[in-house]
Formats: sequence, structure tokens, C-alpha cells
Amino acid sequence: MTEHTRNTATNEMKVKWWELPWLRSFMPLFGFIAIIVVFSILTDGKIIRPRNINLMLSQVYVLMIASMGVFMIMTVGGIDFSQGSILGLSSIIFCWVSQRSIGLGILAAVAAGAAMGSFNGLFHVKFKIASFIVTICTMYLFRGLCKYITTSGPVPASVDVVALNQTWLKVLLTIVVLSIGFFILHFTRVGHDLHAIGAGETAARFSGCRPDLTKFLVFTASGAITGFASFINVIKVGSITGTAGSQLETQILIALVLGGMPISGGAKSRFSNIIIGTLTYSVLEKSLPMIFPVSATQQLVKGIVFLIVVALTIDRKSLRVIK
Amino acid sequence: MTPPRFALVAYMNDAMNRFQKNRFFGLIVLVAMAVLFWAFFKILSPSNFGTGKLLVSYLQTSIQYAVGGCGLYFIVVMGLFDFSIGANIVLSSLVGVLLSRQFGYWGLVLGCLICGTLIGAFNGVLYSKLRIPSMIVTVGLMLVLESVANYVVALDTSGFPGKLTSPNILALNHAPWNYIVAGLAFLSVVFILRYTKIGTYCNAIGSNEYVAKNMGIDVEKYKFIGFVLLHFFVGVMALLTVSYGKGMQAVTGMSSMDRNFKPLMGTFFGIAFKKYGYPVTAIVIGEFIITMIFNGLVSLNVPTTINDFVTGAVLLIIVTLTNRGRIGSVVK
Amino acid sequence: MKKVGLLVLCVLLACSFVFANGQGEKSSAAAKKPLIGVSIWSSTDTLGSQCKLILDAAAKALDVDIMYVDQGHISEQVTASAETLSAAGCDGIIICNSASAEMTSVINTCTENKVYVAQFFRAINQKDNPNEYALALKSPYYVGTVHENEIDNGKNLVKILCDKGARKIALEAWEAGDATFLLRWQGYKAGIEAWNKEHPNDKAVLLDPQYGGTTSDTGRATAEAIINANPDIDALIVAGGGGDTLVGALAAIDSMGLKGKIKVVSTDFLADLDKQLATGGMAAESGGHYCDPLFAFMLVYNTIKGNYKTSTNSFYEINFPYLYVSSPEDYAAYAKYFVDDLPYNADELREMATLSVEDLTKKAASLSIQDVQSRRSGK
Amino acid sequence: MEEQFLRSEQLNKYFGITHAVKDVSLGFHRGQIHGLIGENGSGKSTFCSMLCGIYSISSGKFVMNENELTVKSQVEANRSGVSIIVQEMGTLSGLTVAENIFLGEEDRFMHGIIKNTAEMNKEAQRLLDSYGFSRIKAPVMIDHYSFEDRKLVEIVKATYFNPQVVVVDETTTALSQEGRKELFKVMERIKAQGNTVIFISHDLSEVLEHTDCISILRDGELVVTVDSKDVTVDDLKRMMVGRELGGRYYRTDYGEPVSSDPVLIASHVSVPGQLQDISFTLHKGEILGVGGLSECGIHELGKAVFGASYGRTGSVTLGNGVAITSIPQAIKSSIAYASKDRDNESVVLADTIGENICLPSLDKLASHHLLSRKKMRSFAQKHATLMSVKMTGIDQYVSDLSGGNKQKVVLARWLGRGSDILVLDSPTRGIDVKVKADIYALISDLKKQGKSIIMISEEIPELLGMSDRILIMKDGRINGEFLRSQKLGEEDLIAKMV
Repeated sequence: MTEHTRNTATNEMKVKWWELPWLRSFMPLFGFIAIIVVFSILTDGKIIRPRNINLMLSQVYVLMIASMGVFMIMTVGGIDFSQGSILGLSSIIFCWVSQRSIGLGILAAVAAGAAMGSFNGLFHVKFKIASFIVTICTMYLFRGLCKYITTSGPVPASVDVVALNQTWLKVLLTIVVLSIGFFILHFTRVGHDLHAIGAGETAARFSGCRPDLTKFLVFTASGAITGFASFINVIKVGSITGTAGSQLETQILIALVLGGMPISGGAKSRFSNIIIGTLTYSVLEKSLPMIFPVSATQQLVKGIVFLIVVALTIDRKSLRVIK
Repeated sequence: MTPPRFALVAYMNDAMNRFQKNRFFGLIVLVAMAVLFWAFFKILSPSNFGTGKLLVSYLQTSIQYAVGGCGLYFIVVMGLFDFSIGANIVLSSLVGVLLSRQFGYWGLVLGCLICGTLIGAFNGVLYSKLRIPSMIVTVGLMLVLESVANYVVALDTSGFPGKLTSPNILALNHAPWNYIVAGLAFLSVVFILRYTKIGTYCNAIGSNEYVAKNMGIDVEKYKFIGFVLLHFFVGVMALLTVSYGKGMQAVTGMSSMDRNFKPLMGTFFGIAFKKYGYPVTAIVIGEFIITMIFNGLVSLNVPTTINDFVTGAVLLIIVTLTNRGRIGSVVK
Repeated sequence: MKKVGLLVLCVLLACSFVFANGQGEKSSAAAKKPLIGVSIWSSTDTLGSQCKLILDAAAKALDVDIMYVDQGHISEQVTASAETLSAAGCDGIIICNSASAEMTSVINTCTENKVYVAQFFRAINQKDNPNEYALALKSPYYVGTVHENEIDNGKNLVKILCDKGARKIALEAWEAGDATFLLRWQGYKAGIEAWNKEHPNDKAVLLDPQYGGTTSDTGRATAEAIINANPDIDALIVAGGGGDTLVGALAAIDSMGLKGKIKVVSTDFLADLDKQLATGGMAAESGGHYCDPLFAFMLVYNTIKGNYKTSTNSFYEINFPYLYVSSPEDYAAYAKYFVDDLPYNADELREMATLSVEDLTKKAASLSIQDVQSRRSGK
Repeated sequence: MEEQFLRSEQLNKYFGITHAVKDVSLGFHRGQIHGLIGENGSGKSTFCSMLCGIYSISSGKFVMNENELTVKSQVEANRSGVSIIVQEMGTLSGLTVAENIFLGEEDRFMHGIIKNTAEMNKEAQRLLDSYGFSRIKAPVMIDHYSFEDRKLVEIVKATYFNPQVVVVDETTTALSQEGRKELFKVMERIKAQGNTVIFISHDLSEVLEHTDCISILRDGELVVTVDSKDVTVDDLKRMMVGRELGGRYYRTDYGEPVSSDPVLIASHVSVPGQLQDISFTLHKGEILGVGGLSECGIHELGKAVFGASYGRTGSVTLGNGVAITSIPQAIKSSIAYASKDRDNESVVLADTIGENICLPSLDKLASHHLLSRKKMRSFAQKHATLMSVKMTGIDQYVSDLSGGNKQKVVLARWLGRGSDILVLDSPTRGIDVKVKADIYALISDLKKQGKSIIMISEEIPELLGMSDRILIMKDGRINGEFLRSQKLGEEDLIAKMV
């Protein structure tokens, strides 16, 4: 059978000009630029008006930070649907603790996120359940807690929190988190381990990586990162209702895919996927209402644009079996 | 080197090894679980939980999700997934409601089923033609279908957008008709899995796509068929759901996603008990258990907000006990 | 192969663009017309679509551009919607937020971008959210709020129920922790207390709420669960949720053959309410509040026009009345003026736009079936 | 004797540069069990895979009943009356036994779209009973049966439609005694029906006992076809070997003393179902050959030493007494491992050459846990060129390389790591002569540098040519030990293997 798999694999390797690797890696960027251009024209320049940049980006921070965690998970070939619930729950934790001290609050939120992430990791790694299944279960689990806690009303954060809702702060934090991530992924062995595990877990194991441990840590880290994102979420929203963070997981998935992230993970996943993807997503998100007054139309266009961009930019070579 | 497991898990393990050849083992486990949960809540609130009459009403609630779960089984068993079923439920039932205004039952039933099936075919085509992973392509389609539903409901000129109003087409929202429809659906799933190639091939593809190809199975074709079947049964689910709730509203902003997961839970049961040979039974009982938990919580006067938590936990435990990879196997 | 698929997609996209320009041509010539943004939980469900109707009518009458963003009452999306609308260059925004704390971010956004904002269906409670309240006072861009007196509404409904003989009342809400629901809940509880004070030897009880979501099937499932768990209830309050929850709850009672045995009250008008009232499916109903956003719209519109002045130490507050319907006749009248037709026609809307705040407030307070009747019959 | 109803004519098969089957013209008679023997890599499996449409034919053809046999897939082969029982697992879990037996052949139970499952199960059960496997129940999920029973199901699947030719490829190694008996019964039956069995096995006595005639392959060439009754096991062994050792690229030195200080001691190593109580010592500068048949545990031995086996008992310690328990630690203790399953266990296929070379050495390349791209690239570049890997650049993906070059990448990474103990499992498997020579040269070179090597191989000449000492394994145990000497011949080793 192995012989067969190799044959089929090689048959797929007819290199067409648009399959050239260097071109491939730029595809998402082109997609991004194309979208910017098209929508600037359609909105007669509204979206690139300097006054608006700030507004255009307002949503991106939480998404971008959280995406970084999921990026790591997807690089090792997993997937995480519990992100939204994690954000919601750790936001609540933050709100509680922030009453005492904001600093502590952040720590608590990160810790809570990490705990939830490691919970995912534990079940995925120890019991060898597909991450897809585990995280859908935990999505419910954490969301349930969220709703239960907020039954008697939204959980308010300390009053001074909202004062922190400054663009410069959010930008700064995002940059800090991203650069830490970038640094770790590029200048320590972590990044290489992730790529290797995603590209071939067994081989990676025989080359001295610890797939199980790494995966567990990745889930934990991703949880922690989202926990931190919850801080930015709260300073924006001020209080947390049961629905906080809903659909974040889907937004992240869409964003990363728009950014050119191979769904099967592996060596072809690039850090730039996060940035380009989340930017593209929020540009879409923000500019569609400007063109289409009706929400249904906005969404129709969003869906189709998404499909087109993906169909054009996705790298089919890296997936042998398309699941 | 072997990963440590809970004693319980280990116990389940050799229990399975012992009975594994017993064809009724899986069934026994399922029923045992159902009874367990029933007993649990019964003890906690003897008066207002789990009497025969109530159990029937729990079943009535659960069957619609079970139908969807059965449909989802075709896809999930092949390792694919579909996020657009929620959107499809909304769209199909709206089409059904719209047509029911002219054609009564025929409009409703055919509207839901045909619309559902067509969407399935559409998904299948896009999936195989664009060669994008199903998880991604269906997210896009979910966005599209959701918004289309809004245009459909806009066509509804009567004062009651998306509502089943005339009482003469409500037979499906109570016994016996809802049971009959659901029953037919279940039977046909069993039939397809047992008495056609499709079932065999779906399992084969799920087990090892390359071997399946080598055995001369047209994988692409059967994936497509899988999508069509899935959405046909989603159409049935739409029919039941819209009748059950007497109406359906168009939504935006991915809210239809929530509708994906209730059926999916049943499917997890089905997958978990696949190797005992009766996924459908597993799905039905699974959904029943979930509904029972929900009602149990209410009967304890626990705010239903905790429901998601319990459901998630129970599901996780069951999945953990039933399907785990071998040592050293690669699990994504 | 995949080119075929791509082609399909592109065609679809093209279509949707064309289609969009179909009803989007207003936005093309957005030069002079004022643009008012609506941030609403959903412009498609029962209540939401009615709101959209009246707002579109108003926009048409006053020749204003209007755009909608659905935020599904998800906090971060509520705040984001304000940013989206400001970015889109709206001159004013009317918003229905989910939790008061969100208003901080919303108001700040609007202040930064010099966009007027008014709330509808919602108000910032001075006691519970002093900071938000202060901020609202301070901001020159926070125009004001239009809201119902939810507590009274709650009281009234309970009173109606108790008068009709209900003693054990179950409560089905939509989403946990929703600001409006919490207010209504207070009202229900207050109502029960009031009743028990008056009738110490004939007490009524209110069960804890269960949450049925905003779709009719979940609504029904939850209602059934409630009734199964408490077979002896004689009344059910469906607190709201846009109407579909209520539809489901009624379906449940129907299919359980308890129609008439369990009295149902709610705060969302049903399309087929008359039938329900006639057959005893519903005991009473408050609602008709879909005109609420209209007044918020008027506030913002006039502020943009400069007719209303905003100050840094106050904002306008309009109390919007609920209409109560407890008999088929009431409903027939209601349907005549509120369902088949809009309570205000184009001229009235234009005329309304010229009113002073005081008159507008009066106008709002005076809205009732009779009021519309008189206006119509006057012509 | 009647004419040959199936024959191959000048059959050739190339894998890249490797010439696996050379001009084989071989005929088969009806109603015979035809043995096919030869060392690992002598081309017998390849030959049959071509017959069954698993591999494509490079040149030449099969002729069956006087018309050419052109099959693209196993199903087609079955249709034209050729079937194979393969080495690896051929049954699909998640299907019932019956479904497995009739997979791809459902049509005979279809009435319109309806599949008569009852009939199918009945038929399957009938077949199983007729084979005497009544304990296997047709409607039960295959998952519930042991590897052995699944094998039996496979036998049924391959033979129920009484094909004219059935290939039994090393199936016996997977079976217990009873299993084998069952299999031989089946073979006799097929023969009785006037059809032909092509029987591939390493167990020569088994072959001799059950076949009518035997063809011997060597290095992809047909040596001779003999009648089983005329020969003895020893004759067969002689015919299998009888080749001058490819001295042109093996070591030529003999009798050089090997230092006696141990660098690696394995004592009482066992792995459930794979290894039983293995103990040996590896000395500095020694090349320790480990030989045996594919299934006898030699490959697991490598994993066990590298700390990669699951559930290993016993101990593997370095000369300095450090115990090896996990892969990372093995690597730290400068042990290297090149697996037989190169694509899954050695190289990360879907990653670049550069990454692959650097992966095990990351900790060495890092200066206080920080890596510099430049350093890594130069490192990878250096070792890739040292091993003269044919590549467009170190950013090329490994999946595009040939077997030989992949192996070079593997060696490059470990030499880069500077490992002192190299465990090389089938280092020259599927590699062309040129690269083979390079690798042998490298190995002797490493020996000179004082590195110790465990060379696991299924190719006897390689073992004889390269090793200072040879361990022969059988059924998971060490079954013989030989010191390097010219007198040592292949038959000595084979005698211990089979």
C-alpha cells in the first residue's frame, strides 16, 4: 500500500506556474492586497481613510492574539474549537480578580486559559482522542460554565479597567505578544519541532522531538494566550455576558485560512498567516457593511469572497487526502 | 511507556475485550448508560422526572436531533465534516414553510427534503471540484446559505414570516406523525448502511482511503453521495424541527452554527459504537440521553444554563471510554 | 475541474453585487444625505424585522440613508458594531446593546469619531452602572435613550395573571444575564410580592427562570421541560426573546393538550395573537414596542439636523409605553394599525421629525391603539 | 505434463535506478503449488506484485491462456483470475467480515440498489465454514478478530472465487502453527481444483514439503526451476546463495582486532510480541551486523536500542552506565538511528532538507537556547554537501528526493549530530549500487574514526561483507553469533535464520 500512496502523491506533483513555491507563499498576501484595493474602490476610499484605520483595526487585536495560539495548534496538525469558550470563561475570571487588582487579574486570566488549554491537551494526548472531538466537547463544557456564572447578570470588571481601553495600549500589547511568539517560534527549537511534528509525527519522534509533550504544551500555551487576549477583550467590553467570545473559534479558522494556513498544518505554515489572515478578515468584516446596507447581503458576499480567496490561494499539494 | 489511564477506563477496557465478540455488548452498554442517567435523576427528583409519560416526551424532543445525527454519520465516518447543516436546516425549513402556504403538506415536506438534498449536492460539488478541505468549504457555504435564507424569508408576504400558522399542517409536531417520519428516516439510514454498497464503502473509505481506492471504489463519487445523503436527512431534520417549533427564523452572523452540534453529539455516539455494528441505535439512544440530562436538570430546578456544561462533560467521558487510538498511533 | 467551481463562485458573487446595488443604490449617492446606522441584535427575527420596517419607513420619509449591523447581542460584537458604523461614516447611530457596560466603549468610540448615538430598548441604570451613566451624561455625543419601563411591565403582566387566577407561575427567558430580562424579572418578582401582600392567605409563587434561547424549537423544548418538571403550574411567563421563543412555548402547551389550562403572558407580539387569545392560548400580551427605535431614530436625526442640542451634563430620556392586549378585539384593532399598517404614515413621520423633544416624548407616551385610531379616523 | 498456462516473458522492473527484476521468463502449470524462493530483495515479491497489478511492469509481459495479462489494480487482477494474499494487513476495520470478503464484489448480491445482506452473510459464512474457519462469524465486525483471524479472512477473500492463480506472499510468517495448517489445507484445495498457487516463503522446509516445483530467484534473476522431490533444503540454500560476494564495494580487511571496551550493553531486552530476552554488547569501533528474516524482530531491536519501543523491558546502557530510556536521551547520548521505514520514521517527508538535517542537532546549534537561521543553514549546507546529496538546495522538500538521497540526508543529519553509536536499519534498502558503495565506504570510514555501528540488514552479503560480528535472530531471539572471517558463508547464516 505504501508504494501506492507514494505513487499517487508524486502524480499530484505536476508543477504548474501558479504552483511554484515562492509564488504560493505570496498568494495570501496578494489576496489581502486585492481585497484592500477592491473594497477601497467600492467604498470610495473610506476604508483607507487615516481616520478610519484605527476603527478598521479595532476588532483585530483579540483575534490576532488568539489566532497565534491556534496557529501553533494547527501547525502540529490539530484544531481547536473551544477558543471562544476559553475567551469567555477567562474573561469572567479576569473580571472577578480585576476587582482586587488588574495585574493579578491578567495573571489569573492567563492561568485560567492555560488550565483550560491543558485540559484539552490532556484528553487529546493522553487518551488519543482527535483534537476536533475533544475541543467540540470542551467548547460546550466551558460555554456552559460561562452561561451558568452569568445567569444572574453580566459579570462587571473593575471600573478602572475600561480606562485602559486605549488604542496605543492594545496595539502595544498585540505587538508584544506577537513578537514574543515570533521570537520563540523562530529563534528557539520550538518552531522547528512544531513544523516537524505537523509534517510527520513519527519521523519527528525518531528525530528527538517529543510529540505528545509538545502537543500538550501547545494546547496549554494556546489557552494561556487566549487567556491574555481576554484581558484586551474585557477592557473593550467592560462586562461579560454568557455569550462572550461566541464564534471566536470560527472567526479564527476563517482568518487563518484566509492567511494561507494549510489546514493540515506542517512545514508550510508561516507566521505571516496569522497577520495577513486576521487583517484580511477584519477588513472584510468592517468594509462590507459600508457597501451593503443589509446584513444578509454582507454575509452572502463575505461567504463567497472567502470561498474564492481560499480556492485561489489554498495549497493543495500539501494535502494528499483532502478531508 | 503506556499512557496511564483512569482505573475505570482500564476496567472498561478489559470488559470490552471480554465481551467484544458478543454482538449485543455495545447495546448493553448503551442501555446501561441510559438507565444509569435515568436512575441518577430519578433518585434526585423522584416525583417529576422520568415517568413513562415524561420519557416519551423526552424522546419526542430528541428524535429530530437524532435524524440529523444519522445524516452526519455518513460524512463523519469518512473523516469529513460539514458546518453548513445548521444553515441548511434554516434554509430548507423556510423553503418548506413558504411552499406550505400554497401546497400544504406536500409543499412543506417536499420543500424541506428537496431543498435539503439540493444543498447537499451543491456542497458535494464544491467540495470535490474546488478540492478544499470539507471543514473549510462548508464554513464558507454556511455563511452563504445563512444569508440566502434571509432572502427566502423576505419572500414571505404573509404577516407571519417563517411561521407554520395554519393548524392543518401541524400534524408533524406531535405523535404519531413525528415518530413515523423519524422512524422512517432511521429505518432508511439502517437500510442504506446495511443493505446498500454506500454504507460499506463509506466505512471502507473511513478505514483506509488508499486500500479502498485499490479495491476499485470510486472514492470521490461516494464522498459526494455522502454529502447528498447527509443533507437529505438534514432536510428531514428541518422538517421535524420546523414542525416541532411551529416556525423558523432566518439568522445571520453564524448563529446557525449552534444547530450543528446537537446532532453531532449523537454522531459521536454513533462513531463510538460503530464497531458494534449499530450506529443508528447508538445515535438515537445518545440523543435521548442528552435530552434526558437536560430535562433532569430542569426537574432539579437547576438553571438550564449549566446544561451545556453537563452535556459537554458527559460527551467527553463517553468518547474517552469508547474510542481511543492505539499506543504510538498518530492522532491529529 | 476546480475552475468550474471557481466560475460558479464568481458568477454568484457578481449576482450578489448586482442584487446589492438593487437595494444599495442609496449608498452610492451618500454625499449629502445624513447616514444613520442601526446596531441591532438581529434585523431578521420577529421583533427585529418589525423594527426594520418602521425604521426603513422613517428613513424613506425623511430621505435619510440607513444601514444595519446585526450583532446578536454578543458583547464584543456590540462594541465592534459601533466602530464599524462609525468607520462607515455614519452621522448617527442607534444601538440596542446587551449589557450596559458595553456602552462605555460605544460612547467613547462615538465621541472620538463625532458620531451621535442613542440607545433603544435599553437604558443605563444610574444605580447599577453609575460610571456608564456618568459617562453618558458627560458625552456631548450621547443623545439619549428610548426604553420601556420594564419593571412596571413585569408587574402588570404578573397582576393580570394573578387576577386571572394563576398561583404557580413558571418563567421562561431567552438568554441568561440579558439586561432587559433582568429588569423584567425584577418586575415579575415585585408583582408577586405586591400580590402576596394584598392576599396573604392566597399566595402566588414564581419559579426560577429557565432559558429557552431565541429559536422556537429550543423554546418549545425548554417549555416542555419546565412543564414536565412542574406539572402543577397554572401560568407561564415567556419573558421575550423576539417572539420565536413564545411560538415554541405555545407549541409545547398545545401539543401537551394544556391549552387554556396554562395561562401564558409574554412581551412580544405574536403574528397570530388573535387566534391565540381567542382559543385561550394566550392570557395577555404586552408589546407593540417595535416603534421604540423610531423615537431613538428621531432623536438622533434631529440632533444631526441641529434641532436638538446635546449637552455635557444631560441626555434625553424617552419612556415608551407598552401596549397591552388581552382580548381578540384588542388585537383586531392592534393588527389593523400595527401589523397590516404602520402606526405612523409618511406625513406623520415628517411631522414628528419637526417636534421638540418634549413633544416627541409626549408623542411617544401617547402612542396607543386608540391614539392611532383617532389619527386615522380623523383623516 | 500439460503446457504452461501462465508465463512471464522477459519481465523487467526498475525502481528508479534499482533493477529489481531482470528478464525473468517463468512458466506455471495448472494444478500445482509453485514455490518461489530467494533472499530478501531477490525480486520475488516484486515479481508477484506485478502479476497482481500492484506495481506497473517496466518491460516484458505476462501471458495467461495465450493472451496478454494487463491489469492495473488488484480488482482487475481478481477479475482475470489472479489474486494475492499480501504480507501486510489487507482487511478494513469498521466493516463486517462478510463485507470485507466481498468488498468491491457486492454486485453479485445487488437487486437493483438493494444489497441482500442476509444472503451475503449466509454466503460468507458458507465460505468460512467450507474453509473450516467456522469460528469466524460473517456478520461480526472484523475489529473483533485477532490479526491471525483477519489473515484467515483475507485468505478466504483471496480464494473464494476460485481464481486460476493465487499468490501466497510470506503469509506464513504472520501465522501460528494452526494458522499455517489452515493455509496449507486451502492451498491443497486450490491445487485439487486444478488451479495454481504461487507460494513465497523463507521457511525452506515448509516450501519443500508443500510445493510441486520451486523457482529460485537471485538478485532479480531466475536461477532455476526444480521439482521439489528432487532437491533437499541444503540444495536450495546453495542455489539461493552461490554468488561471489560483491567484494568490489565491501570491506576487504579481515582479522583486525576490535577493541574490547564496550560502548553499549543490552541486557535481557524484551518487547511484547517482538523481542524476547535479547542481550549483547557493542564495542568501540565495531560493526555489529544483525541479520534475520523480515519478521524476526531485527527491526524492533534497532528501535529498542534507540529507546523507541513501546513497553520495552530489560536495560540498554552505555559503556559509562547511562541507561537509555527515551529517544531524546538516546540522541543526547550520541546514539543515532536510521530506520528501515525511511519515509515514515527517518525523514520528515513534508519538510525541507535543511530542517531535516538540523532537527536532531537543534540543541547543539542553539547558543543559550537561541538559534540563528544563518548558523542552521550553513550547518545543513555543510553536511548535505559532505554527503553529496543531489538536491536543488537545502530548501528542497525531502519528499522530492530519491531513496538513496533520502538515506544520505538521514546519515548527514546524524553525522552532523556527531553521534558515536549508529544504529543503521537496512541502510542500503532500495538504493542503487552507486550510493550503496558510498554508504559502505562511509561505514568503514566511521569505523576507522572509532565509531560503533549496529547494522541491521536483511541482505546476507552485506552482513558478511561489512560486519566484525554478526548476530542472527529468529522469532525474536538471538539464534546465532558469528565472528568475521573469510570462511564464513551465507549458508551458515541462512541455516540459523530459517
